[in-house]
Amino acid sequence: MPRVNMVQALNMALREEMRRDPRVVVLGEDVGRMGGVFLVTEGLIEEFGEERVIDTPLTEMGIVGVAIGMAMYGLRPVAEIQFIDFIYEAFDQIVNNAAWMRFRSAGMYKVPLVIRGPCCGGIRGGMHHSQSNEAYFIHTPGLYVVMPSRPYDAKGLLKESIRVDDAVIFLEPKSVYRTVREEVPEDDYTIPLGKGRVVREGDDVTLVTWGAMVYVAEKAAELAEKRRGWSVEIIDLRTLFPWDKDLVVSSLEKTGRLVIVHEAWKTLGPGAEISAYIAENHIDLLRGPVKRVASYDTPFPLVHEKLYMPNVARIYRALMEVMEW
Amino acid sequence: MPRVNMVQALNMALREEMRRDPRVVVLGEDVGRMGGVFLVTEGLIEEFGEERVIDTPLTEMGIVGVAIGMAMYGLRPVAEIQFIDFIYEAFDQIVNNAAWMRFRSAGMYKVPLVIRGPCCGGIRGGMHHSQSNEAYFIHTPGLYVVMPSRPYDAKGLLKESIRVDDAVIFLEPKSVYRTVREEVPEDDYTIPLGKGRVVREGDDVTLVTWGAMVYVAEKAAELAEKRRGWSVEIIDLRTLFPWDKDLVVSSLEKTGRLVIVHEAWKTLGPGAEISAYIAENHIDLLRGPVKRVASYDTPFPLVHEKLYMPNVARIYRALMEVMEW
Amino acid sequence: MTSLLGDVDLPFKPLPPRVLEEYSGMLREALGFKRAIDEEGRVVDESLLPKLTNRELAEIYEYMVRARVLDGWLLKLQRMGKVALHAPNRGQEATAVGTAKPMKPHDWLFPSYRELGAYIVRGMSEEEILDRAMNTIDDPLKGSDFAIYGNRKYNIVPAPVPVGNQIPLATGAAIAAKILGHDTVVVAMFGDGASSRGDFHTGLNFAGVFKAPVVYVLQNNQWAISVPTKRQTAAPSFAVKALAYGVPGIRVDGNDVLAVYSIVSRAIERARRREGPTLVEAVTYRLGAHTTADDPSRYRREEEVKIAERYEPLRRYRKFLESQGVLTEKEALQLEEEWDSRVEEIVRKVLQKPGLPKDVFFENVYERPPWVLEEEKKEFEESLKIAEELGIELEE
Amino acid sequence: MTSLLGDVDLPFKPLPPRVLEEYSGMLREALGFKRAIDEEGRVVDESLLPKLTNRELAEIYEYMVRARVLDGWLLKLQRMGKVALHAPNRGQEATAVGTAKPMKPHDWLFPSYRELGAYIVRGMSEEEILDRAMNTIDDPLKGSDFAIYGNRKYNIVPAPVPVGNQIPLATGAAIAAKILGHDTVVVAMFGDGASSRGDFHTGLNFAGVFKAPVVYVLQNNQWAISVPTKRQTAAPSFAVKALAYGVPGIRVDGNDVLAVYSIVSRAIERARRREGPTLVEAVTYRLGAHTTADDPSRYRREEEVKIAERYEPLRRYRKFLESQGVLTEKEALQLEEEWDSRVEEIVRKVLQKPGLPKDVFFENVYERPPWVLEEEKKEFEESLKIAEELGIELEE
Ligand SMILES: Cc1ncc(C[n+]2csc(CCOP(=O)(O)OP(=O)(O)O)c2C)c(N)n1
Ligand SMILES: Cc1ncc(C[n+]2csc(CCOP(=O)(O)OP(=O)(O)O)c2C)c(N)n1
Ligand SMILES: [Mg+2]
Ligand SMILES: [Mg+2]
Repeated sequence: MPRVNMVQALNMALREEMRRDPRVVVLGEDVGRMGGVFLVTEGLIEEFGEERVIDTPLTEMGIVGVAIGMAMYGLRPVAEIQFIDFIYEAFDQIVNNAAWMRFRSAGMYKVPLVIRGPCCGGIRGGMHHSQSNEAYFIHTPGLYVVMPSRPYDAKGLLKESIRVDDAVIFLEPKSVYRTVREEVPEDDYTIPLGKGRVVREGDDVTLVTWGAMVYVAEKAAELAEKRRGWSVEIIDLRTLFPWDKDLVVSSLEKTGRLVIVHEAWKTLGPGAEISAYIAENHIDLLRGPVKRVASYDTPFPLVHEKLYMPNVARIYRALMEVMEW
Repeated sequence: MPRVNMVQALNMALREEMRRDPRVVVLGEDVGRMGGVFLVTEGLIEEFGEERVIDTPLTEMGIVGVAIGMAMYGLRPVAEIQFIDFIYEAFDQIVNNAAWMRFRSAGMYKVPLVIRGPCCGGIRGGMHHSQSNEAYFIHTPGLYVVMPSRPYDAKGLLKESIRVDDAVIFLEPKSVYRTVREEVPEDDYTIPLGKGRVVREGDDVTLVTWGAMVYVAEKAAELAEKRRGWSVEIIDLRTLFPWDKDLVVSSLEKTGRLVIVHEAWKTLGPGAEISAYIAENHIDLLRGPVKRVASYDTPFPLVHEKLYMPNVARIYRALMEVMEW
Repeated sequence: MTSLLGDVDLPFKPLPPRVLEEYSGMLREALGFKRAIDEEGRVVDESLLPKLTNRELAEIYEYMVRARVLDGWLLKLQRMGKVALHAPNRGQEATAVGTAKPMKPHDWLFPSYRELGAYIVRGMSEEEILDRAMNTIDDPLKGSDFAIYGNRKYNIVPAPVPVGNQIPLATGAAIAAKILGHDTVVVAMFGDGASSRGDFHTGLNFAGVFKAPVVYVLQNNQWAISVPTKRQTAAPSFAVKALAYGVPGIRVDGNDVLAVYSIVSRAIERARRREGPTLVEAVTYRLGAHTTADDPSRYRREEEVKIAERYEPLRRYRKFLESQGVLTEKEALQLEEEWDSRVEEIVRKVLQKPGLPKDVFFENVYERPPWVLEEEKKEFEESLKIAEELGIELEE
Repeated sequence: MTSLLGDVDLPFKPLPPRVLEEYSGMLREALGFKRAIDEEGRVVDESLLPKLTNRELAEIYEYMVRARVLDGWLLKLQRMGKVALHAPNRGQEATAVGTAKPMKPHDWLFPSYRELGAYIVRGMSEEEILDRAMNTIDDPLKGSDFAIYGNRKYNIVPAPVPVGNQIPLATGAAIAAKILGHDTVVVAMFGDGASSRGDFHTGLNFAGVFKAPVVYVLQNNQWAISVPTKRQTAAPSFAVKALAYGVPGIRVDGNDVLAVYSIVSRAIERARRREGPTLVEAVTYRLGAHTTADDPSRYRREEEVKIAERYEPLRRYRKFLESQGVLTEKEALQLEEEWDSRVEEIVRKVLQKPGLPKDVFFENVYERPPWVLEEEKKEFEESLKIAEELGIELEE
């Protein structure tokens, strides 16, 4: 089994799916000859040609709108948004057509489309190369929202996303692209949407997170264990809609304490839904407050991003607050 | 004091502000000669002329983008989105420029812009004439989000929104436009953003809501009082970002029970933030679960909308669940 | 665009003269005005008379009649409170029918909301349209939005209510057909107002770059609700906008069904030969209100409408048919009466049908409903029970 | 567009011949190629030589030199890890300087991210640009985004990183200036890639309809990262896109600073006279990488760049200046050395400056921070304390 990074795992997924199914096509800015600014689509144009690996004009509205039409007609497009921060021009197309075409047409037309792109901070990318804007899509009925944290999951989830018959927003934490390597099978495997995984078992407090924050949370958990003896269970949600409530609830049944960590803005970030869901349906399980550690409610800054995003100190503080309540 | 409906109150606000400040201009589709499809801008073109009451080409991206430029240059535009459901084309402009220009320019440029339009359901308007999409804007740092429920507030809040030096998303529940009349002073008064109001006092449970749902909540509260003797305190938030947490918390101190009712989709609807905030900071106040009654997570349907939106039965059920917990 | 990639012909010079020539030709079409017959039904351009049999010519007329009759019924039903909203088609029948007629069944149509004639040509029945408009149990779109029609059976994609966002979809479908080696052509219809949207821009730009087999039919009916075309654009025509994308644009009399038929059918053939997209501007006039919720007296003069009536498409085509011996005035008017009583009967039938089930909106959100929707559906069912227990009517 | 509102002249006829004439003229400009001097600095069109003194001509050269020198330093500093990202300007100095020079101080510029020359002409110092690029305590934009410059002092609005979304803002500012009766003109600069965005479409369309006093300078540098112009549009020029909006478009040699100056200055005057907007397509070439994160060898041939070097703007302008007796080659090259050592000194100074305060990002979100941000700031301060207590370095 090759040890690969996330970029390579994503590239494997695309290549395998394109080989398996001639209807799979890739489109976006610079995805062809250049192989994408992060090289996720590297080598695809050589293998599959210009008709299936399509460099497009510079417009996210166009990329997504055209990809929706392709998907309705019978292709299975994977549209790259160069940085997910640039997706807003496509918002009308995503909401009204990608998410709602099935409903609008009473099931007569479907949109098997993956919109993928690098997200999140940590590379000193400033306001427009760092955002975690998954909440906009989680709030929109009709979409799946996925964010892998490691190469193995990236491959399995992307393959599954390509096969699902609804639109999927597939977010790739770019700070992990080349920093984590692991063994990824060359076989055809998929990971079902909607299933999280336990990254680290623990008894005292459940920490729900995803994407690059999994690694920061691990550091904070280790520190908490070492310093205070607290045993932190970490769950990587992997799919953000629908999120794996069974996994979270069963962990909570054990711990009774909940911290949620994400890079999205705090106000109405995804943590709000998880917390509210628990307060609505499982408040009896809670032994204390539910704390959210999230990016502050300001545009993403170029300077001091590590202070702005959840960091070990901020997570540690939240753990203190729930443990010492 | 004239008894007026919300359309008239909004019209008064625009007229007064345009008289007071020559920098206030109005733009949008059909706002001029026609006076807007709901007649909110009726008569303005006659009084202020074509330069200040501007019929635009059919593009929300253009309306908002151009209005931002106007605001930066020194005008105080009020941009109408004919139905707020059509705002998605403008999303890039709203996020990147309306919300973030102040930050992007380190305070050198500001965007004193009001984006207003009819929102919400209840008139059998179907998917694209019924949405409550405030959550997208609440999640976006840099914006104010406002939704009045009655003519008096509509006037005072719109006037304040026009005077604020940041961008405001001003949502008008169209089902209330002509159904509620009340006395509205012809004087110059404003209502500060961020302040809710108690619509109905009560001791047993706090019900937080806004917009047209205030009236549905009142019916449910009366029914609950009559049938079960429960005393429901209803808070109309009026401003959705920043929301009036002091008012909610002080009510909760009394009741210990919380129900949130809104027309926005449930998943990551504004209720999620309010619930999560309480679970984070005031869980000790809670005597039971926090229930949210919201529109279901499907596109807004043309048929059976009253079953899809929060209705008296759904609110009653939520009250039962918190009271009988 | 001077080719650069793998080519060192740098663009620091004027464009070759053939480009100016080609574009001058395109400009003439984009600023011209094609018509086969004038407003009195007299032939003015033989070359634009399609080669059709008398039977086919009569059939075209019948489609226009059916569209007009149904339009009238939808207006009536709206006033009766049986239809939520209707966007009157009157005056635009020639464009709708002339556009749809040359399409093959396997071609795809991405329409807008004012094209009854096009739906009918493609096989949609009056009954289906009324089921849709009244959201009966047989509504093919299951109560999902108003004033919108579509059905995969006829390769008609349901129009969007947000104006114009079907345009890039049409382009994408056309590119997909090309990639898959199908000979499908895609046709998109929209209004003058839609030309201002970002979707128009990206849709046509992609079509130009990828030579998509798509035909755009812009129905310039002079108004976008209360906004006249001169407020929509400072360009002298809408067809000229195509030139921005390397796409031919052609301005045609949209009230002349024969000219529309000829021009659209040429554009379809061109697309079918995979020679690229075309934008057709069909100059027409919205004789009615924007929708049943609109009062045009607020913004346009009755006088204008009166004059526009002279250019109305049915009358002139009737005159043409009579002059050609295809159909007498009497036969033509009889056809109208016939369809009127047929539709009356259908209306009666449709009015009897039950509505859609209460939980219909939980369907077709996802292929497989996620747990969130399942939990919500449970809440929904409970709330219906509670309403019953409380004895309250939720839908009043 | 045939006027309709309050006018019964219906459009069922060809457009008047004067429209075709006018548009034919516009087409020639949009497909042409204006240049004052050729790539050897020889005058080829006297009418495009601006009436400038020798001193002014030399000053223009100096601006171009300063842009080039600073560009080199920014590249160097990026490689040293002192600057997050830089978008090289090399080869595009003539467009930047030629566009900004005819502007008045009170005119507004909405630039993009590749216009060092324009910022310098408008008064931004090397020090300020370096403060920005290195986010020192004096960074006028306080660490808000990378590779972006702007300052209200010079009426330069900070460019957006999302390509092209400044275009409608420029239109709006211009309309506002007109409404307020100011004689301000607005200039917007952007690339060939930006022309594909919805913002370009709506920005130019509004400008046409409202006759906004705005000049759009599209820098066609042949590439949008790895995408060549022929993939961006099937139109033969970018200037021709203006015609879709009733706006004149004119194609000019963007490496000829004199032609750019003349054409932009005419467009500015036209706007100042309130006669409407203009789109100027400046044909140029991006000699460097897209940004310091880019490796152009992945998508373009070195050979192409070598040929493009022959058209490079400084060399040819230097030849012109020498031929006119304004500046000798030697003087010109000396200027470059001079600026290089001046900038070196400034770099040294800027490198010494402290960075921005840790809590800087809480500023300028709202005029008055709402309670949400106040609570978050408290959490932030506590977390810094905790980090200290734990002895962990957060920013590693
Ligand atoms: C994006 C969007 N904005 C606004 C509206 C409201 N609206 C409905 S139809 C219409 C005018 C459309 O004009 P045009 O495209 O010319 O089509 P026509 O109605 O004339 O057939 C407007 C503004 C809408 N449906 N969608
Ligand atoms: C909306 C958006 N999409 C994608 C990007 C990524 N990106 C940055 S620059 C660029 C190419 C821009 O090309 P062009 O407009 O020609 O300007 P140039 O870089 O050539 O000066 C792209 C795709 C972006 N910044 N914004
Ligand atoms: Mg129209
Ligand atoms: Mg470029």
